Amino acid sequence: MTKIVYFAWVRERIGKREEELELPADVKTVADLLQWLQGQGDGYAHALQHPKVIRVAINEEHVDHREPIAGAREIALFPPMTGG
Amino acid sequence: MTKIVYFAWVRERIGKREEELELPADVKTVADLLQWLQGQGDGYAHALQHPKVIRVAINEEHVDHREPIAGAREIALFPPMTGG
Amino acid sequence: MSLKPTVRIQPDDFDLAAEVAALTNGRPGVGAVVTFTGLCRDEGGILAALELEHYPGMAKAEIARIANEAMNRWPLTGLTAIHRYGRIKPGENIVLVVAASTHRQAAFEAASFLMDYLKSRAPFWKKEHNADGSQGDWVEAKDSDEDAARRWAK
Amino acid sequence: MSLKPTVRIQPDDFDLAAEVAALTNGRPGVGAVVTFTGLCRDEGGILAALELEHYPGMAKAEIARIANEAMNRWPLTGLTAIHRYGRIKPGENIVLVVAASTHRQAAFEAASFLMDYLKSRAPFWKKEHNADGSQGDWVEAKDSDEDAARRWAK
Repeated sequence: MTKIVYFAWVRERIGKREEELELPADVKTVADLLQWLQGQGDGYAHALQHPKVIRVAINEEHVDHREPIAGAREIALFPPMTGG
Repeated sequence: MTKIVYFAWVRERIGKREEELELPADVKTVADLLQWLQGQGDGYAHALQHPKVIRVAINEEHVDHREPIAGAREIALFPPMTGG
Repeated sequence: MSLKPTVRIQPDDFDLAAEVAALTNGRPGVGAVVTFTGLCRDEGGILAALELEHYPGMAKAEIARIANEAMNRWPLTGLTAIHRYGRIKPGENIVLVVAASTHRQAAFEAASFLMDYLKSRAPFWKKEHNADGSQGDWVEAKDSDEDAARRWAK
Repeated sequence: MSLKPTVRIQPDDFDLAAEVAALTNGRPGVGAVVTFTGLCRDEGGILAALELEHYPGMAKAEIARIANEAMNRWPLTGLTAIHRYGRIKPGENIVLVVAASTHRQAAFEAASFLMDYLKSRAPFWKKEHNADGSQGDWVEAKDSDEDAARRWAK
């Protein structure tokens, strides 16, 4: 099981803050995960329809979409940040 | 008569804060004034021995050494500034 | 003199003068302090508040990473970053950066660098609440902020 | 919202928080405030104080000229410059610049510009008083400050 957390409009569209998911064995990278999640329901499809804009952190550090997710404790998906 | 004011080590070397001077008719520019003042005593010679470093303001505005001094109400001579 | 940056993520307001004093009191080698305060704008009166969402586990660690990079790049004597979250009204503070150094250029550059990276790397998101009570939008990230961060790439 | 910069030349200390409040209170369009505070350094303990001499007739007018140029070059909502004179001890404030704007880049650049010009154009001179009681020197102008001012030439 992998903990996935969502923020901002990704969270709103998916309709939950976080969940524990059993990922299929062929979901090996961040890009794989985003593609797989899009098939999990309308909310996911809406949130992730433009996967290139989705920012990702694994274990609380920024990663790019080629990053392997094996061993990830927590994967966070969110829009481009607007802090400061 | 023209009022001349001195600051910082120019003031210390000349030994006065300000004076009213009757300038000869051939002292037409800032450069002329600096050269003429150097002949007015040891303090002046010491203060103005490197005229290029002396900064000048006429009527409280920075000017360069080619500036004519005709009509000047107040001429200030001072070292490079070290404010801020 | 501590060379560890101070980073705080908090709902409450901060005290600019107190944060500057913390980097200068008893440190007579400090010659220059630059502060940046980011405030919530009312956008011409249409905005009632911003709701700042953040990623608690990551926000402090990520800002500390950026702050440590600034400490490594510039000869600073102190560096503080405070970012608020929660509901913030127009005129209220959102973010504070304080950079102290012996000389001014380092303080200016480090504060500017830290702000540029906070904008595009710190996990915060702003949602608008409109003054007319209508549902507001999530603030969109600006390309200019990405570009601003990129100019510091070595 | 006044677009006239505030310039003060005074022997007394200034209040950073009050000066920032003066440029932000009741002005909900302000999104960014950058401050620069210049302090007297102890130079490793050898300095007892700096004596700041200035040209009273010219100092305020010259700083106002520089501040007005900054207001013309950047989209600022407010700009304040305060320069002290007289005897100032290590750890005490010498100069304050506050620049407020809708966006951060203008505030950073205007504050940095104003400081660079203050250093090389404002008629102030610093004399050192040594901690051991000996006669100190006049602080020498630095080429790096001239260069810093020159980088803003258009």
